Amino acid sequence: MQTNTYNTMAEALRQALREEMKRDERVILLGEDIGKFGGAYSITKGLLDEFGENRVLDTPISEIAIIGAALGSAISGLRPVVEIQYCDFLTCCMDQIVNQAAKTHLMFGGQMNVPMVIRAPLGVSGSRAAQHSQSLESWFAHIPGLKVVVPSNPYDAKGLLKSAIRDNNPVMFFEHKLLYGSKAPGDVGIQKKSEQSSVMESATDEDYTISLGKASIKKEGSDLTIIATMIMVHRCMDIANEFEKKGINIEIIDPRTIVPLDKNAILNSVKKTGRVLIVTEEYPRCNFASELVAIIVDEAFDYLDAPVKRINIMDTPIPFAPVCEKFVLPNKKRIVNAIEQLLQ
Amino acid sequence: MQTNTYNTMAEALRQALREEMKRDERVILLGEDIGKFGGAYSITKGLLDEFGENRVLDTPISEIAIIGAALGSAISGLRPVVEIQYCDFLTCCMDQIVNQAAKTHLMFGGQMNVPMVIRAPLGVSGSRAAQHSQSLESWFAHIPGLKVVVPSNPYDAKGLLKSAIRDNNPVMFFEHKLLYGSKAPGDVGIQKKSEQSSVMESATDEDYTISLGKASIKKEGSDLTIIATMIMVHRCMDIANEFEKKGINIEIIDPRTIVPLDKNAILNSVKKTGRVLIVTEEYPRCNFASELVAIIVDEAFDYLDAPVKRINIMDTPIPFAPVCEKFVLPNKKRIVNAIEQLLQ
Amino acid sequence: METVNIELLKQLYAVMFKIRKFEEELYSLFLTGQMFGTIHQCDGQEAIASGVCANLKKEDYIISTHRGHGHCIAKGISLNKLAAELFGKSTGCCKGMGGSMHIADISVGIMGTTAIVGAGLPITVGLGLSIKTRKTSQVAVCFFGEGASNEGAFHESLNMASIWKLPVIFICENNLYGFSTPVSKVMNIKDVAQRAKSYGMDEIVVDGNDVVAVYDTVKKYIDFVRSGKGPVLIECKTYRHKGHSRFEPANYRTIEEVEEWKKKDPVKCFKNILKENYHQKEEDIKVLEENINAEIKSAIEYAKNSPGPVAEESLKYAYAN
Amino acid sequence: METVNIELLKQLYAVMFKIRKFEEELYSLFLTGQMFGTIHQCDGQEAIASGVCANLKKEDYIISTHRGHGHCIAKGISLNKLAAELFGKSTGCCKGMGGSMHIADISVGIMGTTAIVGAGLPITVGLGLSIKTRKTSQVAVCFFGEGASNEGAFHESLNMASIWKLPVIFICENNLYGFSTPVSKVMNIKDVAQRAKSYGMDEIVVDGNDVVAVYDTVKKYIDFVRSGKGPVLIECKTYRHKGHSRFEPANYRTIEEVEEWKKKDPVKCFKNILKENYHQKEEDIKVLEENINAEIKSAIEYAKNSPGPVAEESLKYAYAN
Ligand SMILES: Cc1ncc(C[n+]2csc(CCOP(=O)(O)OP(=O)(O)O)c2C)c(N)n1
Ligand SMILES: Cc1ncc(C[n+]2csc(CCOP(=O)(O)OP(=O)(O)O)c2C)c(N)n1
Ligand SMILES: [Mg+2]
Ligand SMILES: [Mg+2]
Repeated sequence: MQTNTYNTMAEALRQALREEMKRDERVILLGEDIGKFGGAYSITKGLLDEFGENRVLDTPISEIAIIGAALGSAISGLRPVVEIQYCDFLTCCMDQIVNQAAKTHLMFGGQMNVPMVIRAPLGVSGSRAAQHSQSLESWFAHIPGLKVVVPSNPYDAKGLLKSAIRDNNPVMFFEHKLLYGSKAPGDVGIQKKSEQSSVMESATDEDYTISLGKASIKKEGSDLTIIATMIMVHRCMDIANEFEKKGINIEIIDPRTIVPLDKNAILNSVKKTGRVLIVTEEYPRCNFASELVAIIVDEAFDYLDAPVKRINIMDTPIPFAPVCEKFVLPNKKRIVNAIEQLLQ
Repeated sequence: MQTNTYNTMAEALRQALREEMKRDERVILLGEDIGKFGGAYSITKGLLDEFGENRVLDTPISEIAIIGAALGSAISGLRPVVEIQYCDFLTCCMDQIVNQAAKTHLMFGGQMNVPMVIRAPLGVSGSRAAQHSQSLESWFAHIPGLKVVVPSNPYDAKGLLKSAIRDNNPVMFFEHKLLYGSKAPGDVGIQKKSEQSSVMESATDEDYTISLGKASIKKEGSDLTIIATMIMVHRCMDIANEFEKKGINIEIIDPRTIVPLDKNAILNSVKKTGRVLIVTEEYPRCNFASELVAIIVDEAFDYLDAPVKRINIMDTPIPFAPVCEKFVLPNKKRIVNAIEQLLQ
Repeated sequence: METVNIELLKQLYAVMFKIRKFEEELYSLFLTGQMFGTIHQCDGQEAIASGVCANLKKEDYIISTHRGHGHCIAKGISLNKLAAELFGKSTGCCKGMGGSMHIADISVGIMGTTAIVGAGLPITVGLGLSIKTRKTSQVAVCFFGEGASNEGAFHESLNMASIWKLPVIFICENNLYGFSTPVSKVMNIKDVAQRAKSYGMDEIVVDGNDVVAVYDTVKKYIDFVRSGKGPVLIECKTYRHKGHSRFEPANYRTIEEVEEWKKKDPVKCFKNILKENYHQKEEDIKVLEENINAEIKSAIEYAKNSPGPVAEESLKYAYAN
Repeated sequence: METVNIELLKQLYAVMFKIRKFEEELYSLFLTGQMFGTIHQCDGQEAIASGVCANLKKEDYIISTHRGHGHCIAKGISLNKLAAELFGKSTGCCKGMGGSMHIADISVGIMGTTAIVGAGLPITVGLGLSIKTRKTSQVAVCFFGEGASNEGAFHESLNMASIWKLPVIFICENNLYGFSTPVSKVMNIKDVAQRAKSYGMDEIVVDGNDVVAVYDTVKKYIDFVRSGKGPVLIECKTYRHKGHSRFEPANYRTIEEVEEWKKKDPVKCFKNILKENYHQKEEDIKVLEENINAEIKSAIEYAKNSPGPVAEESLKYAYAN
């Protein structure tokens, strides 16, 4: 048997979809331009040809109906996977996700499962401006009944997406545009070499899954813990490698899923290092980073040698001009500053 | 001049609307059933008669268009105040609020202000079940460009609503159903006597405003700080009064607005007491409570004598059966337990 | 109804009567403080539930709204399970987790009632998609009010169902009001049904207080729908007798209007028809009614005497395994 | 056009030409890596922007979409401000904060372009409400694509505008595709305009590649709208020459289809008409074109040489004072 490797997250995600669609004929795909065109980021390219029109459905630009279609089919025997073209457009269908899908299992006393996945690209990707650059994962993490996945590399992405598809709950699966590593025919997913870092592990053909709720320690260290998600894992890795040369050992934890959350992995690391920095590309208030602070303070207070710090997007809608966009992001300068402060 | 007092939050809110509509003819009201009927909770009762159909608009059940109507009129000379019947229905119009209204000022380089207020009742109010009981304020606090108000009593509600209406930004104004203290013709806002507490200060006729971003210390104390919002202010007050008898002095801070946030008031209290409990009726993850923990840890770490604790709704959609509903709420038992733990 | 089927007619009546009596019973339970939460009652609209569901098989799906008791009864939910749910008991169809606005019983095809106006339509589209994909011969029926037809969800759902030719029947219960708001104030057209044209569908309006008319109309289209030729939208004109919810007095309606419609009471009128046109004897109908009354009484007793969930139980439903 | 107004015709042409050339210039700037972000171009659709906006006064409002450069040019934005915005400069109409998808210039009534499909319609309803409330004689125009007409926002907006008789003109640019998706795949009717009936409005379709037809159609209805008789929906059939965005090759369209539509190129065709039917001389048109070319060149230069915002500046726009 030939083994392939999938070096980009786009390929890995596509392979995960393909494997699960082969494995389980109840898996169907829904989304705008996902058929022949293969989706705005080419993730579903080729799947229409392989699985046919009954399994890969191009939809109208009707996000409410798309999620409803997924929910209705999920409670009646299918396992739909939806692509919403940008996470920002999830704002158009929040009721279906939050009031309907997330609550179905409870409201109806456990009669129905809701095995559906909503995939959506997120993040800043080069002057896409205020409505195409957001990272809204914490909104969904806020809502009981939803699971939330935030992969950082091809290997994880494949294993996590397969788990998400096999999960019996609605799962929000976010993909950072800059991590796709694929050139899309339309908008281009840019991948900067310097941000690939050693974490950019390739996916394989193997039928592996990664449990939702298992963090990954991307780098071991004893001086400081950085908890980061998605592209920030890579950015922090580069920085940690630089600090390594100066003799400072930073541990990097990628939670991989926000809900469920691998508290143990996080707390163990905190107990070891006593110093914590959290880096995510979310907006700065009421976010996953704050949730992590609250958990760490609650459960590992006595181990802390310094205040837990957060770095997020600054308090503003995301501006267009590149210099401003870069400024508001968790950039290298801000991260290095925070590390140095924490190590004082 | 005769002075009236407004003893319920419903009356206080109505009076705030009335005063601002008299003061500024650009203020208009939009919402479902808010005209003749006076709104699901009777807040706008009488205002149609007083101000006419051009100022008080009954809308179709079209939340997207309602918010759009407010936004479009806000950028072209009016100051709309919208009522969304339950905060849960905000899920139907998130794009207009979050991608449009919140970002207009930035996206267009400051050319337009967006002076609009969105009022919405929230909270558990007696077996309204999963889709009519949520408290979603932290979603909006997450979004740069929005302000978020969470009043706990008639006096504050009036002053804050007047400020919100005069503000040049989109303001989310949340009202806890159990605090209205008014019998509505349809669903009834129940007010339990025991939860009125001394904080239930009446509003007056005076043309006072309360600045957004000023917390209120509802009770002074030196042993422990409780930060609570809306109905939880009252619940905690009752409990604090009981502890007082045992010689334990609890300080209660009501932030009144989440964005902007009065950090100083909070940090000063924390520095005084060294022990903090946060009680809100939100869902338990990525919420305002976690934001407060993160801020306190970041800026007052050295003053903390114990881990900061949070009490929120439990990790579940809100169940219908009264015994379950009560169980998942931040109830007295949970709050007292946490206080005792913190004081150990 | 081409050939008269007396058994069917009696069945149509029995279902209407059951809904009416159940709603009346609930109302008095509420009045006397024996229930909690809120309810939205459907007295006056029973002919739609009865006429539509008489065309459905057990495995067919329905989705309903906040005003859903009638649809669930017509689709065959056990009154015990329904009443127990309304009382928040463990024996309820949803284990007491859902309550009046969130009824489901998948064993009889009730796939849920949702209290967000318009939100049921997209979900029904999904049921239709699932039927089409799984190639069964089911249909999925969505009940909703005329107020819901102003929601974006209505538009997106009818369009999607239409382009994919999904086996969905959209039943619009136009009771002339959405909460306090008369339809004439929020729509510039006479019939919601006219909106079907926007999706390449037929314009179908029926007297929603005439159970036979409703039955016949659905019957006329259901094979079309079942066979994958596409969805239909059927608007049923009707009126609710009570207020919007609980004790809401509905003062926004004139007494004359209410009286006018009460003359068209679907249950009373059809009882007369049964007697006059179809020669059913008062005493036979009485027996049928009495049986239903007994069933309702016993269901309420069952509900009252059932155990409630324990507090911690709620936590086990947040996520499925 | 009843009586021929040569100056107007030339103006209609000049605006179309300006849009075309501006878009072409941008394309080559993108090709050569001199710009960033993304753009959605409107080559092929210029007649709509030109024909609609020629009916508007400076104080009238427009709202547009991701594909909005043409509308803004036609409404009278200074090319300097527009180009500078696209380059993310401080001299841009939005100080470099918005970029291609978020253009506004309130000094000429451009109240914003939004990149969320369908989101402009509700906002335009609000502009209409404001006009009605403030009792001015403005109109508010909303441009959007046929793809947007499948969004819930479309439905809610047309309904609300209609019941309140707001002075809004909804211009649907039906360019046959929403991104890669042909309209026939996502709509079961021939014309988006048919949907107007759902709101008690007229069905109006016009050849969107014929600038005079567009001009005349809007002219015919604008007084109706201005005088508070209600909104209109005008569907303009057209075609985009380029891909959906940036370098997207639009392989989902056949070469034949593209060629067929290029024959109907609104700019070229109207130039011929100007020459043949209205006897304008090639050299006169050239002068006009040359002036426009110079204006564009100078705008691009202006943009390139303008100062950018400083990094910290973005923070000052999050909230208004
Ligand atoms: C999205 C949303 N908006 C508003 C409400 C509040 N609400 C509940 S029922 C109702 C009226 C619904 O009218 P209609 O659809 O005609 O149904 P009816 O109650 O007449 O059966 C309203 C406004 C809601 N539940 N959901
Ligand atoms: C709510 C939403 N869904 C999807 C998209 C992605 N998207 C951007 S433009 C577009 C196609 C729009 O088609 P149409 O409305 O016909 O306008 P056109 O691009 O043809 O001018 C899509 C799907 C979006 N921006 N917003
Ligand atoms: Mg109704
Ligand atoms: Mg289009």
